[in-house]
Amino acid sequence: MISLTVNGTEHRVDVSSDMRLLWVLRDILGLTGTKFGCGMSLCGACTVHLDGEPVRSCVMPVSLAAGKKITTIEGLSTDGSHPLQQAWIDHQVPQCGYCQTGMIMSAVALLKKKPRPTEADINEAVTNICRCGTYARIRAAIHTAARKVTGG
Amino acid sequence: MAKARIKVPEVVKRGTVFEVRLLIRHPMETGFRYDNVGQQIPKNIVHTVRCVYNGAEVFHAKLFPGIAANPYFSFFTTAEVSGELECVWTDDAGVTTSERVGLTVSE
Amino acid sequence: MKQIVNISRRSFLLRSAVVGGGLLLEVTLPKSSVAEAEQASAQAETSPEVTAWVLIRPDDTIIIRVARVEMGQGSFTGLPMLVAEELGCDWSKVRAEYASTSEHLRRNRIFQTMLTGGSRSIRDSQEYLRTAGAAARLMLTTAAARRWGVPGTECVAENSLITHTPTQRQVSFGVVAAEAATLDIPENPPLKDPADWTLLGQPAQRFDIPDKVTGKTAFAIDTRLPGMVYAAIAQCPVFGGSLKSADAKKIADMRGVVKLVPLEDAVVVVARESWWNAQQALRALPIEWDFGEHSQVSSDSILEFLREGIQLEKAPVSRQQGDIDSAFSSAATTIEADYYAPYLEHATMEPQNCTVLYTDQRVEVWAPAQNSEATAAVTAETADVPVSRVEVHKVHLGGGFGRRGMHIEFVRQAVRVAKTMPGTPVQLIWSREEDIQHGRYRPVALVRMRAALDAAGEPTAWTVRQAEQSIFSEVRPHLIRDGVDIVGVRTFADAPYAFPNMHMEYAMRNTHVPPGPWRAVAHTHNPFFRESFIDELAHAAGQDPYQFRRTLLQTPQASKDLAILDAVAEAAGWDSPLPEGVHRGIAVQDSYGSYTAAVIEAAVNGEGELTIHRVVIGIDCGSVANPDSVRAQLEGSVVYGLTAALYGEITIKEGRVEQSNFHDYRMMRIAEMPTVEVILKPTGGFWGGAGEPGMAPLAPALCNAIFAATGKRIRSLPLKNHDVRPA
Amino acid sequence: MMYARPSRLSRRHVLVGLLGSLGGLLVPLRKARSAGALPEKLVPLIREATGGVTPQVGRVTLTLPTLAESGHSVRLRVRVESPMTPQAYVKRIHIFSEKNPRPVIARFSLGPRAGRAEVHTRIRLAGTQQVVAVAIMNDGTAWMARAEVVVTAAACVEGS
Repeated sequence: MISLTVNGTEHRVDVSSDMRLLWVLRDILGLTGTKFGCGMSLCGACTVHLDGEPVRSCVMPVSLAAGKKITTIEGLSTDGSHPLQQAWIDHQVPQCGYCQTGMIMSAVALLKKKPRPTEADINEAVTNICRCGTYARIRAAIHTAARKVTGG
Repeated sequence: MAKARIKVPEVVKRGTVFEVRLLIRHPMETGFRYDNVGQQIPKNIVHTVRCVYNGAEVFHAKLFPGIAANPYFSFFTTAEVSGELECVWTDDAGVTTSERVGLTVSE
Repeated sequence: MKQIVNISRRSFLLRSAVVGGGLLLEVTLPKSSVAEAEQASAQAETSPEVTAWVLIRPDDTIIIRVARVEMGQGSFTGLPMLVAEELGCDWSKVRAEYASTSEHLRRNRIFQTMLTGGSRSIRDSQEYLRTAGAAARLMLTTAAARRWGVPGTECVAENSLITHTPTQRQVSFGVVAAEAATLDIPENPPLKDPADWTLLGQPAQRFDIPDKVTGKTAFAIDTRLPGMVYAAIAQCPVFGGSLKSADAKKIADMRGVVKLVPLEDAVVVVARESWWNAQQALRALPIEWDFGEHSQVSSDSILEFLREGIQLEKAPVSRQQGDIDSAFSSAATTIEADYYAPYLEHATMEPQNCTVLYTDQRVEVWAPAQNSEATAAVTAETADVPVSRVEVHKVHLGGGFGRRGMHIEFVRQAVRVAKTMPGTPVQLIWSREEDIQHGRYRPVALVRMRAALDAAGEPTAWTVRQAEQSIFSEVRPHLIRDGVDIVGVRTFADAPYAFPNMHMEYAMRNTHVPPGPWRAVAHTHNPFFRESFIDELAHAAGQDPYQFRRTLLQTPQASKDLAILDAVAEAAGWDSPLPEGVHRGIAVQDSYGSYTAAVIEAAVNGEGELTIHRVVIGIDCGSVANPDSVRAQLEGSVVYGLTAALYGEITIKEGRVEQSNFHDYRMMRIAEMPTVEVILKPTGGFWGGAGEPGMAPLAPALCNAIFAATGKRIRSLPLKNHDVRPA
Repeated sequence: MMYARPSRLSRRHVLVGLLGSLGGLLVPLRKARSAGALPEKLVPLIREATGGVTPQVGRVTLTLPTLAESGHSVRLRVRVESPMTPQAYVKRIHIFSEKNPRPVIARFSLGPRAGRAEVHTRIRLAGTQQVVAVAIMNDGTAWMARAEVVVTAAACVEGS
């Protein structure tokens, strides 16, 4: 049994310790907002927060997440009211939308560290892949959310 | 690989109608397809199928390229006496092939 | 354990059956369905179906059905806009809902087609959807007029309210919807003049976006059913090979393993609890393949094969005009060049997957497929059941790009597995490696072009020899005419340029690598070839590449190409000075009924590092439903198209694909995103596509900019293989 | 009613079709599906097959799936109501395609010994179209049935 705290709720899961966190979230806990894209930490569709740090859950053994605070897109807000989610809607960012939950989780982690990120900060922090090519709007949405939150 | 498969019931009661299933292995080249280098593949289809039951024709089909590759047919005939069912087919290359199956008719 | 179970469509199907026919139900329905039908009947009372496309509730909520699938292009919103414009409803009360595939089939294909592809969703359905909206509006105003006992012509509908003009009496759509639903559907209701549109042509917020930012959107891969098991698949690495054996005993004791299902060319491991278990077991499974006859094929051998096609003395003719021989013999300058483009894989972010529940009564399917009728057909054929027993659950797709239109083998595989376990839902997921190594690839192509210029630098002749794999010779042989793949020759055979003499030939060269329609199909590599070569001619003639194109586009047939070229050149400031080291390239192309052009500004430094500063891309797609969606499609095309130009390459070694994941099949990321300016120039009077046309001008505009910057002419893609240090 | 009804199915048909599918009565819908004019190009071919006799709709049941994926191999079953006696039997069954490059698909010859006038086969269909079966009886009368099959294989390419 492994104890996990996901979005503030404690879960005890009976899985092998090397099972990747992504699959525990998706298949055991039914939290399907976190996506499988590559399985090799390359695309970022599976991004969640571990004690506030963005991690690629597709390569993270669940045992390493035990005892830490895990936040998934479902834990960001219950109603899409997080400033980044709002900015994502305002800028009509998603196309197919499959990568966007991971994108948002990367952006949330960025804004925590750098409330007014530069272009270079965004380039460094948001390395997720979007095949629909929504990057320009992602960039704009991050700046909008940053301005709103920091009151600028 | 067998050139064809004929399926009939193991034993049929005399006077009953039974199903014959015939599967022929043949590409049924339509003449509309192209090979890897864009050359049209010549038409070669099975154009005629006949089935003879103890010498009497019980099924005859004239076929065109609209029949799928590995032509399959199922049809019916009436059991009379034990003997042999023979299917014969000919393709555009002039090749005639046949396949037989024994048939046991009970009283 | 939390279960997220997709809502069953069963009640929805019955709902439409009982409209106007409640009496018959009691005697006809099987007993088990009566309770459900009663419940559905209650719903039907509250959601009358005015037409198949429009349901209106008493609270004035309007439900507009969508037959095509949302895969990012925005048609889940754009299609309802077409209906709503003519319906005269309050857009804020409109909700979109997928039209059920089984209901569609039972009702004689009432929703026309469910295919999503070819940049066709809006342009092919705009007329019947606008007509459907207008018909529903007439039925609503007629119902209101009857209620008031006044002529229908005195009633108008706007903002979901019907007004009797002389008396100013009003009634809302929701109040008269049930009556309207009993009326006959008018056949040719008048449509609005586009000048009077209030919704179409205005940017609208997309219906699907709010749930996509919270993770609530359930893609096919997110289907969760009680008791579901997971399946992982390994397909024979060499195309055309087959499975010899797989030793199930070796994985029998691994966690969760339920069974192994061998297929002709693949093996599937089924496991409980998680796809992780299935995939781990699959990795541990000893598999023996029969690689078949193609295990020696390589990218080099394929290139040799294409060269043979170039060197053939003659090949089937795709275009002939004038006399090229005399034009070449009197030419002052002759230019000849060979161009090459590699295989490309789609790499949809949502990998191929399919969930199937097979029972004796019916087969339910959740799949990320671009045509739900095809999903139903494949399911019925594979499960060997009548299509009336198949229920396809429609879901948004995590990308499509042509990968999942004609080729939905993952559905066939999942049905095969599920049929071995009746009553147990099975979710098959391909790993990213399977996705990249078992795609349906954009075909390889090698093209030789020659052109003649006279002493004044005027182009007099153009020849093209394409040696190319045909996408359609196997799957749609009727698209091959006299040896010419009529799709593969587009861009050349229909080029708008006014060369007085032209001769074009097509040498089909099909390999064992499975080809497929990749976003924009022929209109990705062919525009790269053509528009780069035109650039070569301009330079050979000593002319400005933009002006050179203008000269060749002075015919009535080319007027829209010319107009969009001019619009983009103007927006980009073609003649304005650029910062030191920055250079421009330009290209134009019509495709999918639309006209696009692009100007790209790029710089190459001494180390050969390329920076793309600015992309100006313009489109004339005639008419526009949701301009923000068209804009987004062009922005997205820039990324998809430039990713291919910069990095995109699938290579073959020992008969198999060498790339396997995003580390060796690289994608553009946000750091590489240039500034993009989208110019929308809809000139009206026609409807063109938007999802694919933006792809065409990108690679050539970029390579033409690189030539301007470095003097190096890029004749093969991707750019990562080239040293672009200035000569 | 104010407006003429278009080619759309009547509600009654739809209703019957829907209920039918629940209760196993598929017949009305199948009829609805095959409604519409006989493809023009088949008319002379059918006339030739029947020796000039105009076939009547009925006695022939033609079963094809509503949907086919690729059209490469589509199951077809044709059955003709006939006692199959030396006095009254089916002589031939012709299968025609509306849109294949060759409209004649097959011609089956039967006789009273068949006992049952029923043939199954698998056909090719180049796109969504009608398939027509015409049965010629020994008394010279001709009967026919039609079915529409939607072939779903489609690309991002048709047209422009």
